[in-house]
Amino acid sequence: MIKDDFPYFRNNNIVYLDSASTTQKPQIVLDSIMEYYTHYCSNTHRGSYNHGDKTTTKFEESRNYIKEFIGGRPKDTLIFTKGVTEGINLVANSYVKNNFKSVIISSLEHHSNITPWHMQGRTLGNGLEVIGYNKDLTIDLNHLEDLLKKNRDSFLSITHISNAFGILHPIKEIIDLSRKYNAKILIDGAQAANKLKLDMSWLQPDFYTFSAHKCYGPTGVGALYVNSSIINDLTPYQTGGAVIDRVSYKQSTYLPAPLKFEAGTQNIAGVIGFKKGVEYIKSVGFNNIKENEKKLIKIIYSEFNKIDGVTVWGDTHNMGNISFNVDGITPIDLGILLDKQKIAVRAGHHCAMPIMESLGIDGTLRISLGVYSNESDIQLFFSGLIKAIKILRG
Amino acid sequence: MIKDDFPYFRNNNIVYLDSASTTQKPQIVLDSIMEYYTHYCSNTHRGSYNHGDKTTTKFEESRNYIKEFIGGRPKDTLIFTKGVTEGINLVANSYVKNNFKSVIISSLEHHSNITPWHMQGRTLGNGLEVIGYNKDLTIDLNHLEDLLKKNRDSFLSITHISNAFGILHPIKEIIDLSRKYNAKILIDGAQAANKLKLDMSWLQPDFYTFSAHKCYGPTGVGALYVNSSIINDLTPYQTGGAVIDRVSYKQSTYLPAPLKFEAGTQNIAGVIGFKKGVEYIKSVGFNNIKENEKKLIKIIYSEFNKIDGVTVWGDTHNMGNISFNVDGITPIDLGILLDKQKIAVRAGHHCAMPIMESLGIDGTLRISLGVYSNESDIQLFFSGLIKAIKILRG
Amino acid sequence: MISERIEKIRQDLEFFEEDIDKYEYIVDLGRRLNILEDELKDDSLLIHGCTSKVWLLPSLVDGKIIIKADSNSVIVKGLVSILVYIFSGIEPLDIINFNVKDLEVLNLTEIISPTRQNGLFHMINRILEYAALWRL
Amino acid sequence: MISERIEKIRQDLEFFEEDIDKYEYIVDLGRRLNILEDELKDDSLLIHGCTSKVWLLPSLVDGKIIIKADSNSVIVKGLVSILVYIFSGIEPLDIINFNVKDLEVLNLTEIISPTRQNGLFHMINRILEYAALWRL
Ligand SMILES: Cc1ncc(COP(=O)(O)O)c(C=O)c1O
Ligand SMILES: Cc1ncc(COP(=O)(O)O)c(C=O)c1O
Repeated sequence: MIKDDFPYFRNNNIVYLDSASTTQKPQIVLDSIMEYYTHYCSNTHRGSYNHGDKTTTKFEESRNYIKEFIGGRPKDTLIFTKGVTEGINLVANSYVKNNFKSVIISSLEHHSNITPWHMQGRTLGNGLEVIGYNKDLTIDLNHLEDLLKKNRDSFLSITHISNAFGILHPIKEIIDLSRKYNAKILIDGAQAANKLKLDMSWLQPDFYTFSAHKCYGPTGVGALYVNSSIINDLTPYQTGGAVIDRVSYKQSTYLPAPLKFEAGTQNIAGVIGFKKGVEYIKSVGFNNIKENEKKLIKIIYSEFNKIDGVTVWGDTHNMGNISFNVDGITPIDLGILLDKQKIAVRAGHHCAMPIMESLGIDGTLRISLGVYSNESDIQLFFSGLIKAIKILRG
Repeated sequence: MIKDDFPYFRNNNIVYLDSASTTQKPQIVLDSIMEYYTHYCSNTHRGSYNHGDKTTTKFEESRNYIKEFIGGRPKDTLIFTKGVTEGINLVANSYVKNNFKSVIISSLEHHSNITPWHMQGRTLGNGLEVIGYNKDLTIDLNHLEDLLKKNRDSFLSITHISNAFGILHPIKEIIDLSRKYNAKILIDGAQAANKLKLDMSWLQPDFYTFSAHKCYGPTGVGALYVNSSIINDLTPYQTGGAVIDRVSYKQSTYLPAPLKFEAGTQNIAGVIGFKKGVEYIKSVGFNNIKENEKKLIKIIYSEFNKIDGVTVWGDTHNMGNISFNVDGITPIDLGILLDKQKIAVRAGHHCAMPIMESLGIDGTLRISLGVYSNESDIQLFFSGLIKAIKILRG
Repeated sequence: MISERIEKIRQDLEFFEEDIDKYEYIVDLGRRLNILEDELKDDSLLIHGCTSKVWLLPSLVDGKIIIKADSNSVIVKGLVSILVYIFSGIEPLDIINFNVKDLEVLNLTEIISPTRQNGLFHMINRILEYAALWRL
Repeated sequence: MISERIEKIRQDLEFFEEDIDKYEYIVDLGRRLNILEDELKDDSLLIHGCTSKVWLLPSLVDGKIIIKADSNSVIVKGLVSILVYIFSGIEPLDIINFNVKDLEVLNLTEIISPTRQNGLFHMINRILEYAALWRL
């Protein structure tokens, strides 16, 4: 059983349905972190001794492995970041800020892909455009084309899969469409990298970013893929040790990418564990992940059908994350009562307030699946949900 | 024996004299990381379930503990960062950039405290001033006063202890002097927080920053102390999830500090382990750390005296780090031959190129001590050094 | 008086072994809450620091505190109603002299998450503020 | 010819059990390096990717490659002198036909760190470039 790979489930009898927020970690990830700390712990890139070299080698192995994992080409760059949030902030700062009049986002973005644009003084209609959505929350591609036409040479920043609703954007179509109007494109893969076989050499976005902690890896590390065609247009973001070729008081000259974007001591243990996280995904297999999800989501839909007054958001093709509301009950109350039955789900706006506002709700309750999720989890969730509703409706 | 607390030394018979670069990690730090990942792993600040709350509680406990560890007052702010490098970049960006005409640094700064100023277009004499040093590498306080007089209302950014040479700056004196000329002050405590009992409520700098990985804690996390008197003058740096109170497409309103400075999923395991790292320092005791260092440095000086053609840099009051050169031998050659004898020291410019240039050298060999360093390490180092010199001199 | 009421609630809560049953009881208490009329639900009565909306209006009737409240969360209603049960009909001075720490035996912090715990703290504070006001 | 020389060095290195002794041998080899005269040490002869300074100047004498070099690092000198030993007096065509992978048996990558390993790679490349030039 897949759950056996995860010590968390040995130590807990919790129904964990919050993998969109962060995933649990398999033993191999933890082992790799411990091996680093207990066997060859040292700093990278500056070694003149054995363990320093080993650490540097492992660090760069992670980079190459993860780049290959998403189908990046050798000439493309993979920069390690703190996570998706830093990835988007980096791009906003080092690339978009002074080069683009308009930024276009979808209606389903996480705050991480909204507020960095606000920080640049962009507001709706004023440097920031938002693509409309259809009734089932899928993207309005006609509106996107309109926006691209009206805003040639713009920057499109869009999530691959919505964290709040599990909606999968047709990314390839969106990229192709955008290219017609000369847009540059960042894709927020926070919810996608752990379940879709990615192929950058086919998708060819300008940027793709994702977080280790949602890929069964450690906290505090993520990756930003940069297409080789634009890497030289990026200015450094943070600077300091390890990004520098030469420094005098007069000036600094930078090392080549990716090093020039990785200032200071990196999350070395995190980077090493990150590789093991995606290795784990590969070992489970994208097909198995997909089949398991499909099966569970089918059950989830049919169980929801049996409960009165439930609204399930989305297009019935949700990927991994399913959001719902129950008439007359605040999601938070449901969340608390599920928690008291050892069921971990998330209640609230899921860092996606604007779409909640647009739907006229304060928030939802969200179930999100991981590789370890199984039918028993779903059954326990529904019996817990029914009990909670009963208590709350009195 | 203190070494027994560190699994690294159980697994290796390496003489580790590179603690200024990164320290080894005691078992309690590793246990706390593993406990998080295997027992209550979840994301912070957004929980509506038990483990989410526990994670949030642990995270905030770390913050309070570390703030107290450096003598911060309850009203002061402690922001978690990726490390010192991010701390300085954050301050440079969110506070100094548009508010200060001049930035003053010492001659002994790490690149992390030089290049962020270059990034703002500051160069020597042009928005950036460098304090001179005396023959023994101590700071020229008269020159500092000169600079402060000529550049009132400037920003002083200075290291507490030099990583390359172990020189301790008289920080309290420097702060008092700077206040006379209305300067604001950041102190880079990367090399100090692991060995000096700090007291922010007495020192009262505006900023103090340090890295967990040099405090026996995990990689990828650090802290930035911000004095309560200026916290409201900082603009957010990175933005995204968890820094936001409300977002619409029109605008974002931020949560109060420190949250508004911690965008996205944080290095949660790192923050939890960070606390254990400083807890460990406390349990060893600042006095014991000091006594051990003093004893070892005395031996080091007397051993160096016995070798021909050695230049030891500094004022004979070095703190933890000692840099030296051997006539006619490049430091890198020595570093390699010491490595082959299982002695880990660092050879090179130690991310402090400008001072190396000013001293007319390419780099040095640096020994740096940790709590676990003992006389046997020093003896083995010197017999290795003598052998290496013999080989290289032929 | 206050301490007896606290003890009563403590015993009631202790009776349940499972958290979920405690909550069923709390939700039930919420149903008996002295509901604040919609037309009185002014933003100034909102309690900050709560994840859900909570309006709280203490008033002074015959020298004693009477509390009306409402929330969009059924669970929060239940929690408020515990506070209402404890503090209603009490004189302001008794409330002021009351040591907030005495509420800890109810372990409401244990059954409520940090965020909401905060909200509860603000509710108690609001009651204390009014009590201080009317004691003068 | 090249492969016999590599085999010779391999055997010499293998003789030492301890890394440090291997290095003593390598440093010793460096002392016998055909040193490049100071006045010839032009920046264009510097090898990039080395932590220390390395100048390398191959030349063609009687149709054969002759290499002069120098470095501020005694160890790098030793490494260069291994390359010089292997490639000196060899015809450009033989060098071009030589498979760089054959050098791997020397395990120089094992005894040299990633950074410097890189430097070594660049030195070999420099020799190959010249060989290619003169073969025409
Ligand atoms: C004095 C000093 N400042 C800054 C740094 C950079 O710290 P970090 O790499 O943890 O960001 C270091 C560590 O190398 C240091 O010693
Ligand atoms: C779609 C999406 N974007 C961005 C983020 C932010 O990721 P992180 O918190 O790892 O920076 C998340 C995670 O919550 C997400 O789901």
